[in-house]
Amino acid sequence: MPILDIEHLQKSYGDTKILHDINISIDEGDFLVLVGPSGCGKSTLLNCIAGLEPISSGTVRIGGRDVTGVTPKDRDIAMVFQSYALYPTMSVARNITFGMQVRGVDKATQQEKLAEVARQLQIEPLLNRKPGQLSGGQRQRVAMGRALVRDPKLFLFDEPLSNLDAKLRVSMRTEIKKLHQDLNASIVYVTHDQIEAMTLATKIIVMKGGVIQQIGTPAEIYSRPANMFVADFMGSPAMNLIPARAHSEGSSTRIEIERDGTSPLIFIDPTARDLPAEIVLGVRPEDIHEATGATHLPGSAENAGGEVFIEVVEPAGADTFAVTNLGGKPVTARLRAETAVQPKEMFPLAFDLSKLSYFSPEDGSRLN
Amino acid sequence: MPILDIEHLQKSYGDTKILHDINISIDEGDFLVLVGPSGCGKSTLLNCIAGLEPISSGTVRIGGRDVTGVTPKDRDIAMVFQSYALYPTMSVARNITFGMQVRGVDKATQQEKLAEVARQLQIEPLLNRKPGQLSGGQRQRVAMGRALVRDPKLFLFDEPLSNLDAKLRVSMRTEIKKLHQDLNASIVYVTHDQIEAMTLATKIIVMKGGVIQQIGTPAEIYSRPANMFVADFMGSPAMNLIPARAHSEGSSTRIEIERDGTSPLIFIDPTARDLPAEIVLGVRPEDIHEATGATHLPGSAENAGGEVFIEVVEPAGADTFAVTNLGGKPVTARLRAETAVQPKEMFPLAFDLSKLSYFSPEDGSRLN
Amino acid sequence: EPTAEVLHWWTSGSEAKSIAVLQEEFKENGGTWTDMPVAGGGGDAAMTALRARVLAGNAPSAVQLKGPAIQEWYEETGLADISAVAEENGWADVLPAQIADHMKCEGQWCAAPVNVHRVNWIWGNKQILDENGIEMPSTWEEFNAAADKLQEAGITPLAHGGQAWQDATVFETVVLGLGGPEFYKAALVDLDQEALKSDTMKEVFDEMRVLRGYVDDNFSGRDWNLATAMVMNGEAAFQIMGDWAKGEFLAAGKQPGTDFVCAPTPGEGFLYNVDSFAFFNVDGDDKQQGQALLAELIMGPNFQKVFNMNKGSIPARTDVPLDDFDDCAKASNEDMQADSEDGSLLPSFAHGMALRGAQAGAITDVVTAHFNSEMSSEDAVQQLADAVAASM
Amino acid sequence: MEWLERNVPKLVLAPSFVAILVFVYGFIGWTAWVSLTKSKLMPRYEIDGISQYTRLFASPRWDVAMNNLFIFGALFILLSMVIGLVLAIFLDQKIRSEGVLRTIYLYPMALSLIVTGTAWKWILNPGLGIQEMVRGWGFTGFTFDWLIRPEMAIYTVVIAAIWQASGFVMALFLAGLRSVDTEIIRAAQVDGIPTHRIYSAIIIPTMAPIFLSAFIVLAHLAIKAFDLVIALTNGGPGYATDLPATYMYAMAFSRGDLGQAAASAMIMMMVIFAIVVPYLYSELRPRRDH
Amino acid sequence: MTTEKILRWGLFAVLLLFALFYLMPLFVMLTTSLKSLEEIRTGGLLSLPRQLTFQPWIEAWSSACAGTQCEGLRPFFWNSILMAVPAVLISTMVGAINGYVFAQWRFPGANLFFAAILFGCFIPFQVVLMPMARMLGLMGLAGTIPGLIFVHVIYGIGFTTLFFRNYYVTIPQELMRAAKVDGAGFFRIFFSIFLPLSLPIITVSVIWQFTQIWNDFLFGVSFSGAGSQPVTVALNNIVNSTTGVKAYNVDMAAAIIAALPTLFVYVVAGKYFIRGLTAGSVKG
Ligand SMILES: Nc1ncnc2c1ncn2[C@@H]1O[C@H](COP(=O)(O)OP(=O)(O)OP(=O)(O)O)[C@@H](O)[C@H]1O
Ligand SMILES: Nc1ncnc2c1ncn2[C@@H]1O[C@H](COP(=O)(O)OP(=O)(O)OP(=O)(O)O)[C@@H](O)[C@H]1O
Ligand SMILES: [Mg+2]
Ligand SMILES: [Mg+2]
Repeated sequence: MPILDIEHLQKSYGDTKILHDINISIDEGDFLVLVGPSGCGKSTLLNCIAGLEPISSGTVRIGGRDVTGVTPKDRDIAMVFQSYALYPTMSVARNITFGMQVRGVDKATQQEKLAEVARQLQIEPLLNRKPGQLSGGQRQRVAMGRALVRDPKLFLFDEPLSNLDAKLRVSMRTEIKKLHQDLNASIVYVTHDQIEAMTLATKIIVMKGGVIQQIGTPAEIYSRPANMFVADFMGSPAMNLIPARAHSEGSSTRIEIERDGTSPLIFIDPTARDLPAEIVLGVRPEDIHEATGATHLPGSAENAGGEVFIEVVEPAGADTFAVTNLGGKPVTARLRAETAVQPKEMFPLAFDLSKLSYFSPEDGSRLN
Repeated sequence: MPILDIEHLQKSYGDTKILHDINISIDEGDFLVLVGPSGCGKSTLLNCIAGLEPISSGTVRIGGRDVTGVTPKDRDIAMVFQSYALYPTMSVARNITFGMQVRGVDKATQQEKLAEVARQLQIEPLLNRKPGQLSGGQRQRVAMGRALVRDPKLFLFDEPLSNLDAKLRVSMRTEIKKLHQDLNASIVYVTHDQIEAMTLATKIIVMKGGVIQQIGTPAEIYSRPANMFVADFMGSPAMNLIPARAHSEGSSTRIEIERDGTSPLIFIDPTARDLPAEIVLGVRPEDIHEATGATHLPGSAENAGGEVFIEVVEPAGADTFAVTNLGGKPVTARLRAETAVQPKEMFPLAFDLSKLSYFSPEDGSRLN
Repeated sequence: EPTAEVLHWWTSGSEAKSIAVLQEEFKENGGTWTDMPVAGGGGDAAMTALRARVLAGNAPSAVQLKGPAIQEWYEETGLADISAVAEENGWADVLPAQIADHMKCEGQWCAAPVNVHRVNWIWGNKQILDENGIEMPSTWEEFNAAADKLQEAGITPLAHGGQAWQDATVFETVVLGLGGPEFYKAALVDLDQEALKSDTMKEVFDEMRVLRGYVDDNFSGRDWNLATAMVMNGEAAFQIMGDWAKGEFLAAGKQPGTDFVCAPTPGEGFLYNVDSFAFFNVDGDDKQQGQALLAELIMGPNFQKVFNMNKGSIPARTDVPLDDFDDCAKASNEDMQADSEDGSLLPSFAHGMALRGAQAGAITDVVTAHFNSEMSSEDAVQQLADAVAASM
Repeated sequence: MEWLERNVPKLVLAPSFVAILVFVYGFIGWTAWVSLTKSKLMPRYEIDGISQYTRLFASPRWDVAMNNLFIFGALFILLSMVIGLVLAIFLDQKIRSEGVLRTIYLYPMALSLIVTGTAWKWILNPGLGIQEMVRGWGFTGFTFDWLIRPEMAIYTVVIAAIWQASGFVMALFLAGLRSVDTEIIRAAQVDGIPTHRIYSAIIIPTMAPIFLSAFIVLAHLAIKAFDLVIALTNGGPGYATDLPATYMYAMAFSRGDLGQAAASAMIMMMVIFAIVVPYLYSELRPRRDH
Repeated sequence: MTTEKILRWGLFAVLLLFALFYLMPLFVMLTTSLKSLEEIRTGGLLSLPRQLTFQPWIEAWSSACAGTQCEGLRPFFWNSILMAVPAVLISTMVGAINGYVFAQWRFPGANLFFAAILFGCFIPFQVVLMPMARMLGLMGLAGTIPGLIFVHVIYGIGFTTLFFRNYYVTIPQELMRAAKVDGAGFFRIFFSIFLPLSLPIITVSVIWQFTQIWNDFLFGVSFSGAGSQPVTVALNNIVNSTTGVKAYNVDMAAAIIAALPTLFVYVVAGKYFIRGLTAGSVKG
């Protein structure tokens, strides 16, 4: 029995349709991440699940029970908000116990749960402070604590890390992951940070304009994006999307890419079939390597590439990013930190042919 | 002649000393990045350079001229602010030209410069809009444009990207880098994002509590952090800092690390010398590899490691992060995406001995 | 036990002391007096409060009301009939007929008079008059001549406060002085269009313009008592004001005849301003008894005497001995009796005795607008007639 | 129960709703009704047509009152804003005794003009107040006699009104100035923009919402101005300083001409409506803040 | 540097000049209240008192006559307090909960209703005097302090609702959503979460309402009965003498005394007033 089951959910504000025919089903212990650009309806969907917004049509089931008209407090959920939404005038302890108190949980149980959660999140020393006296990361923990004491069927997180700085974000991410594994909780998690999505999810939904673009595991979404939008949205730096021309040559296909300053880059992909003449080629930065020895143009079965003009070089600790220009677009390659690449010079690069994606330039859908 | 030269700068608000004896010197074309945690005095230092805050003692020289008492407008600088600080009631074009107009630059020159900058930053279609009608990234460009038309000796940037979302941040970062290379401008840039610092800088200053911790190139700071603070602060995920014990064994040193569930991890570092008994070992996640074949304990000259219990696994597209527990601390290893690592199981990992750092647990300073 | 709630605007100074006398007597007769004082705007605020009380359905038992307003209220809400008290005490015999008329509503008694103020007094600074050899004027020509003389001597001839009601007070004395009682009655009581548009009325406005020239520059908005102080202090020679001005002189220790002189304004006739209490319909024996007691006390000779000595006016009853009163009061009383007989005892329009509020207000508007601007007499006459017609 | 829970917000508002409906709109309706009758001392309810309005517009005094409202309103609003703005900008220059000065500028708002009216009357009176004082210093030619000149007296009302309200406007503007992002000011400084241009070209234009709030507060004070005139000039000299509010009061309560008062009240209400509705619109238009 | 100094002094001079302008009426009132009547009659009104006397103050407080009652302002002060305190508290409370609904529990038509309430702020009070008198009579509240409280609450709701609504819209909706998920209901959320947050705006509302109600004369004079007249009516009674002698010194002392509570409130809490007033309604 799925812990959360949404069927044909639609949501409009007045005449504006915000969510179009949403269908989702997740199992107990799943960590579902909703990603998508700002304004695509992620928070709205989460609020619909929580019952904070009425839905226009469709059904929402939590733990098998139809909760479509049920108030938030009776849905057996807990929620963590982007701004944390801590009660500013209450102490941390009160913030965490307030919900239990409202539900009439007895004092002793309250204290017990509070202590347990505080230990788990390492916020014991903060219990008497007001939220205003906490740092961003500490607030985040308190908000989590407030959700944890409920022990609900389903946790909902609305961009819980987006107000933290990069460093804290990374470490809180790990903690949330750990929490998920320890509690075997079912979680729906909203973010617009695709790294967060990739690292946390057992299942990802990519949304755009209120429409689901792709549902899948992180690996599926990363390596086989369903369309150019997903390809571009997931991964950082993004997948390079390079306009190219394709010619069928028997069972394989010849690909041609414009290149700055010299003749087009040409290689043969033995696995690609039935491509239209105009395509967009998608390749992740880490699937562009420094070409060595014989793998230059025309490519071997596995690698294909050539000399390209390097515009910018960005060393980034463990990696170095090199940016060139192919098919009129900047293309980023992720190279080892020790690479000899220099800006404003030619440098040999090669694509990993087994990792290429092809998209239709018209509707952006995946072709292979 | 250094373009910016700061000697013995001190700055206090009332009795609170915010900046302690700052000494900086950068050359023309340098891209200096100031990093440090929130509240460490980065903005204050930048404001002192700009002349927006009076300094308590010391001198500031720009292009060889002592500007200590000079007003901001006469320092030949341009500045980009975190909130962009666009004039909200003026159009984009007016925002960019207003300074020139006040300085009495003639109309024709104004228009020429405006056109040039707008082209460079690709904001031509926005020139008639008000800042309120722009997205974050567009505002950022306009703020840059306002700085660029000044053509100053020195550019100052105060966290110009921190209000952008992750994706935009990455692409704007590349653009700033390109701009720097194209104009050969001298830049002082504040951020608390160490990735930004690493990718942009030719020179990095790490600050903490108003004190400079280390000055150096990105590579120096990354691979040879001067102390534990820098080690922890730079790099994402951060350098693992593992409490360990050291025993001199002739010209080499034997290192012992506590390990969950089984006996301590022990290996020999042939290059380390004169270490105290208690040390903190620093190792970057990417310098922990999947151990193969014979390199298990006791380690060879280059790699050393053993089986460890994996707590969390985070696949992140190109990489997979595995978290274990050594010396009582969580330790992250950055592995290839295709690794077979599974959570809650033992897995063999090995350190790259040539990349290890040792720190004193007392004052955190570097020992090797 | 008789009870009465009394709404009035005699709230401070000598007025408060005067009304306190009534309260004392009321208490001595076993009554319970509830005081409801509302001052301001010459009774405007009290009238506001009265309206609220009446609309709310709990009118006070007695209200300080005067002139045609009594009849107006009678028409709107009805008033209590106190004829029994009046007849028992023979009010008709001791009140001048005109004044008695004000107290009756459709033939029955509905109000009791407290006092009679003479409005058309002119007050002079004895010393200045003597120094400049000036007699109290008996015609407006004489007044103008005297004023010119004073002006040459550098003395402000006329102390005046530029408030609409003060302008109207001067205006009505001029109407009376130049037109005589008949004309006054036609113009300001009967609102006869002929009279309003007549040449006499034009002359009145001409005289007003002349008088405007005798007033110092700073008169605007000045309270009447400050104007009185000017006469007292020798800054001005005359003031045209009702007999309450006497109270100011007396309070400053000035003596009539030696320090200041009082005389009727030039011309004939007596303009009266009678304060009175009207009785509203109330429920309950206590209250009705209170009304009867109050009416009786108000008209009682003792109260009439004590009250009016305090206030500077003369008793409404003609049979109260005036031995303890000052000379001005005695003169006033004599004139009242005489004028009452020959029909020149006339109600003051400026003090709401002659006309209903809307009409009186309309005339006041024109008078004050003329006095405070360069409006010609012709225009003023025309506007006067129009305003009166529009307000009917 | 469910129904109750869902409708609590509406139920909570219901008493206010009823109160406003009856005590504001019901009463406006009542006034409209009375304005169509021949009510004198007390309200009567027989409809008589629009004769009260024709009388009203024929009345020279009402003309003066409306004229005065426009002169007074325009000057009062404009000058209060200018003075308030200037004071706010000056106070914004890190003045040491700012707290004390701010309180001094603000205290008139706490006082009713019923209380201060007499003092103002004396101060403005040429024979007692400023004119006399300045002449006493030896400037014998000095004249300040607006109070007694019918064509100028309305300006003295403006002075007293400014005295009362400009401090409040100052406070609004000061808070506005302080809420401008300091980074914008710093950006302008680096851009080389002189202080007066920073104010005129950058800060003041961003304070448009505050100007609007101040305008509404002042407009509302101007239309309701009643105590002010009563205390200072009582409409005089003549009726040169009458305002619609005082006209209405005079008609209703001293003249016993209720129908006329109701008609003037309706016209006043229409003026208010014309000013307030655009404000309400801007206030309630969906905002994109936070 | 020196021109800057001169500029600063000029600026300070302008500020001082304005301060004098604002203080002038208070100065006149204060000096007059400290003079004897004799001195007022003979001397200039704007001059400093030659001989200080506090007699007028004592008289104004405890023995000046307002009608037949000669006990000064003292008894009426109490009336005003009995009226102002409950009226301020009730209207603030009603405004708070209204504002809470308008800001956080929007429903169709709420904006229209809010506009209707706001428009009520602008209605001239002279207009409502007579129908209100009738209503109070029907409700049996005419001439009583509860009646006055009722009137002030009704016409105070507009402003208090505006204050609170503008303040509460700046509180993020997420806070209420969190509380809803926590299971709290309408009143629980209001009392546990919103009310404790409202101190700044409560200050504003209280100061504003207190000033309005304390200084009100029109309602006070129309709807009070004997024995329930507020201090402004008493002040008016003491100050206004139609045909009697005027004691200006007592008048001025009485005026200052009657204004002391509001003055006190402004001087003490004025800072918060401004801060709170701009907290919600104005965004730069
Ligand atoms: N109350 C509302 N009335 C009308 N439109 C709304 C309302 N709330 C949200 N919207 C619209 O619905 C769309 C989806 O909003 P939502 O907050 O769900 O986006 P989101 O994906 O969470 O974005 P973000 O990443 O910025 O939080 C947006 O276009 C927004 O403008
Ligand atoms: N005007 C001031 N008065 C007193 N202390 C101040 C003032 N401005 C800043 N500080 C203090 O100076 C310290 C440094 O502030 P600064 O703004 O330079 O930090 P920062 O490194 O830029 O931080 P962030 O990354 O948050 O922008 C902080 O502790 C701050 O509280
Ligand atoms: Mg959202
Ligand atoms: Mg900063």
